[in-house]
Amino acid sequence: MQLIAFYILSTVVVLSALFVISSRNPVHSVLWLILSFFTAAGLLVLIGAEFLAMLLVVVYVGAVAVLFLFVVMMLDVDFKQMRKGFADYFVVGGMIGLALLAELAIIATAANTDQVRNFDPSPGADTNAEALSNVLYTDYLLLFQMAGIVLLVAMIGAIVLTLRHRPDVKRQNVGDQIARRRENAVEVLDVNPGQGASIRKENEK
Amino acid sequence: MDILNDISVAGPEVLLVAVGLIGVLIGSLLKDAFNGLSRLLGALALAGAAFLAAGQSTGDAVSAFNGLYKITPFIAFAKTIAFGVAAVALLMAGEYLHRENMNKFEYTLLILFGCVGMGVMLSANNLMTLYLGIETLSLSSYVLAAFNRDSRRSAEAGLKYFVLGALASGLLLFGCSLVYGFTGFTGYEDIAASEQSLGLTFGLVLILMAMCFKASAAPFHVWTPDVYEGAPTPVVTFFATAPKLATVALLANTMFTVFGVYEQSWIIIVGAVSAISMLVGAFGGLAQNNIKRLLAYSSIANVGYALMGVAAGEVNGASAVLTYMTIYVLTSLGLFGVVLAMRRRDGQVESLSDLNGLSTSRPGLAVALTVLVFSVAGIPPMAGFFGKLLVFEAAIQSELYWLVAVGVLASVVSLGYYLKIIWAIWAKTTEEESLQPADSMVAVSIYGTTLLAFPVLVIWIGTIVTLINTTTAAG
Amino acid sequence: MQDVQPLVLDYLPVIIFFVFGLALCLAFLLLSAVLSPSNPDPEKNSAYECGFNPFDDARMKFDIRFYLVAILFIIFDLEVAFLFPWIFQVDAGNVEAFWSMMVFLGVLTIGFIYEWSSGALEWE
Amino acid sequence: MELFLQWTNGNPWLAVLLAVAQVLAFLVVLLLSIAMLLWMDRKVLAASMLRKGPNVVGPFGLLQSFADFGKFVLKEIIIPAGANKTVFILAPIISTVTALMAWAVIPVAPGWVNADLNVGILYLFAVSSLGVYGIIMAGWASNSKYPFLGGLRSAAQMVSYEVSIGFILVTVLMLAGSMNLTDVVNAQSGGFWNWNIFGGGDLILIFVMLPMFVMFFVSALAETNRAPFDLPEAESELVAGYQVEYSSSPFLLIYLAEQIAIVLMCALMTILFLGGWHLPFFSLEDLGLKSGSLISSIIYFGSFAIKVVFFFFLFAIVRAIVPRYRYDQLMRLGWKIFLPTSLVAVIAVSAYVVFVKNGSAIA
Repeated sequence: MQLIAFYILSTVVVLSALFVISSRNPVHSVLWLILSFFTAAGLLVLIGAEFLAMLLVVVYVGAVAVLFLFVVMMLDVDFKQMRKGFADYFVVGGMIGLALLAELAIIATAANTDQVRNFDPSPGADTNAEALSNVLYTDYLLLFQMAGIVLLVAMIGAIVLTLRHRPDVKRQNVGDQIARRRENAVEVLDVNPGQGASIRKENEK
Repeated sequence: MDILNDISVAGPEVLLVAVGLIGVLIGSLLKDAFNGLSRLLGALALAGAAFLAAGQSTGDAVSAFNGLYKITPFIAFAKTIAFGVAAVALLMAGEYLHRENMNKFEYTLLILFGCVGMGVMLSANNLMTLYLGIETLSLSSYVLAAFNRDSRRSAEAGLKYFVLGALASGLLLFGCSLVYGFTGFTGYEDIAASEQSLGLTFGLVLILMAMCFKASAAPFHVWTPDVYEGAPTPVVTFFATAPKLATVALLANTMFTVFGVYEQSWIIIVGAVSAISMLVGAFGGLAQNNIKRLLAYSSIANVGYALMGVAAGEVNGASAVLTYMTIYVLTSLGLFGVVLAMRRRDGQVESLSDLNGLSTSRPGLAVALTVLVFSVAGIPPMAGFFGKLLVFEAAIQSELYWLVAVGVLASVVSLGYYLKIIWAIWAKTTEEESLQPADSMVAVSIYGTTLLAFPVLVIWIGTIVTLINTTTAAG
Repeated sequence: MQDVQPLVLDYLPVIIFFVFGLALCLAFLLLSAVLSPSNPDPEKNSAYECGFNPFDDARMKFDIRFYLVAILFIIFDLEVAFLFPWIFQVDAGNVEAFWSMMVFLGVLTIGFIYEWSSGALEWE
Repeated sequence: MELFLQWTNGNPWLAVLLAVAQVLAFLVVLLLSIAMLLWMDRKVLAASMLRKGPNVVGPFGLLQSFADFGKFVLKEIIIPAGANKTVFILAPIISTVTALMAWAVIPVAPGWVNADLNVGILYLFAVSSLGVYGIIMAGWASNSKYPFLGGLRSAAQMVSYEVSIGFILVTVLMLAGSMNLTDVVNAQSGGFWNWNIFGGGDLILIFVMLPMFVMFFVSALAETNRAPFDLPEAESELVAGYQVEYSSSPFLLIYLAEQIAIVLMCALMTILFLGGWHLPFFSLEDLGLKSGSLISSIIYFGSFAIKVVFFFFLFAIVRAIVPRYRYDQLMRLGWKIFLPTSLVAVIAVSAYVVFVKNGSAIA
């Protein structure tokens, strides 16, 4: 049963990955990509790494692919134009792809399947997540903190590259709004009938 | 305490991270007022890190963080040079950034965090550490390449670098996963101790490919000329020096320590990459008129020479690679200083013809450039010649005669474009106004590196060689 | 079925949910397709606009701020992803893991302060 | 599933059949309750406006939702000429399927849960983050200005509040020490003082958890695009946002998905903060009822349902009384107030659990 599930899922992964590169509409490509992420998560569940499976969905499907979708939907890229050069590169790209595929095939035949079968998704703990948490924050402290640095660099980079201030926009300043008192907003004047009121300039400051 | 020991072992990186974080905080508070100051702070931090690394380069190999991190004299020396050079490159950027409206403290921060990544990847003792280090460096580099976001060329450079860099990272991960899958380990010692298998070899090749990409060795060099041309010149100054040395040292170190046992599988590949790089760099540069593109090809060729030392193996090549790269990045610093100094009243220029008549308009710069070009071309008695001599010697010791032949051929061919520069400086005249005087920091580094490259300081090379020999022998 | 790990078996209801959800949607759509009339005309099928045809394609270039929000979201989402397994260590009272996370959060809080002061969090 | 396997003496096919039947029963109850809750929503809104609300179809108008259903299904499906047909139809399907799938892990009474995952919360977090797809895809596929703008807004909005939802989830999980929803509920057993909203047994934490609950409630409103955060469909500016071009059953599906997601959020708040199925003052086991017996399960389920309905009532009343936010205010609330506050809460709760509850030394 599990083997059948594996073959179904991996077929879907491979097929949807193929559709990612072959579909004409980039939005469809992203949708296929999402499908392949999903099935990859299914594969992770099959080997018992459910925590990783969920993270894959949370991070890749829930966040990264949303950004992808944003970009391909909102950017006005002329994809027909982009595809024109495709044929030129196809030969070289295809050859590299074939070479990688051949390598994979060779490796797959050389793989030691016994080692793979004895794989334990959650060594020393009940669940995958606990096994991960037992080592991530202490034994792999360096990697964990480096991940933090990478995220920080990503933040700085994103802001440096994309943030532009528009000078012509009125912004709301909540502090000012709350600090505003009746005295500096309203002035009560005694107006004599028939004379009207004139605004005194010195009060305008 | 365990953790204190770890922190002291990783002292240079910890210092950089700490200063980087403080820099982010100060930058958030002071905003634009911090822009100029940040570079000073950054350079001080880098100098401090270089100092700390230098202190480690005479000691024994130590590992920290549960064996994820390891420092050997070889690595400590590479770090010293890389951090030191990065500090100079950072200081050189100042006036340029100011003029081109890119004066932001984020520049310093990205360089600092990039250097953290550089340090971590160099001292990685585990494939995961390696990957995170490389990613930190790359991520900062992508942003730096596109730092001038109002310029189409800069944005294009950033994008190209990013897309191809992501591909290389993918290859690296693929390679790492193969190695992990077939050995069951990610730690270097464990991998080195496990038995060789086909999957491991393929993983090794993929990792090697990714590193060649990061070091811009041919045939993975295609991004280099475009990025060098498009990215802001101070950024290229950084790219061409510190990370260049770091990646070549990383490649050498990974091959020597992790895969040293399987030398037979990679020597021929590294040799081939070295030969192709030298040829591509030599022939590709001939047609270039843009000085930055020309230097890009020159750097490809130079990585090729350095890889010759890697192909020679640890025993013969280790110190040669480091010496060669040290001399090369110092010379590069000067060369890019000249590019930074190529400025007319209406802005930077970077065409070869803009050097015409330099000998009459700015004789000091002309002499300096000549010395630097001779050095990078490997003409005796400049420093670059001795570097080349060392790697050739190492290759001969390892009986890689064909590689040496290719190296000599490439050297001769590349003389073509180096001489083109010399010809433009000394023999041609121009109607255009002369170049503006170089900024103070740039001038200092140009003349400083010129002095280093000049044979007056032949003793200097002697010292360096002995220093590297002793340190690598200790490792 | 015997060779299936119990953990994987836990996910079977999820699949059943998926199948039923899909079936429900298709049933609704099919029901309408069969039962409802279909007489399209150009006016009915045109995009909703204020009485005239749209001048150009509705999909336009958009404010880069939306991308920035998406990127910042990814970063914080990853931060949360690191927090999830951490709860086990908190529950077990692992001090080392606690401080380790505090440093991590500290780094990202500094990033957050930077974001705030650079105005990336302001919508204008 | 293991239980089913036991019942059927290990016959896998029968066990699967039982699982299918269970899911089916669950879905029928869920959809019927949603129909009723919809009616309630409209009644509450009507009452707040001094109207009568639906009162024609069935007794008290109870069958109004079914009448609406019939009407939707009988309408013509209009697909705009410029639309991308596949994505246009796919969008409502994705919305509905993902909204329904999230329910797979919700425990409604002791042992009454379809999929008792170890990482239940993470599953919910993952699946609920998919809700954004239906909306972006609907907005984009329509190829019309208003849906496009609405979809864009909605995506940025949902994404902004998801971060603080994540942090708040972590605070709750730390109190339970598990990511399994049943464990989270059982950690709150005993009485209302053990509910997470009151600090989960440590009364001092009420100062953290009560604000967290309020923030979760507000974030849930934003996440489900409900008033006062219904900017994506703000009719005064965007007509109806991403759903402008939808009609007939595709529209029905979008609407249904929204309601399912809202009720899901109510159930989630019940589980995370209000002790799930637990009764406020005592447990049925104390009264001598055998745990796991049908009668106790039904009572627990009733308790769960009452809490859910209470939250749904809050959702409805908020719609009636709170004016709509402006977009920049909404983003500021999410990024500048909720995010830092929930981050501080995570640190506070974790420090409490590590140093006070566990009594670990500082270093």
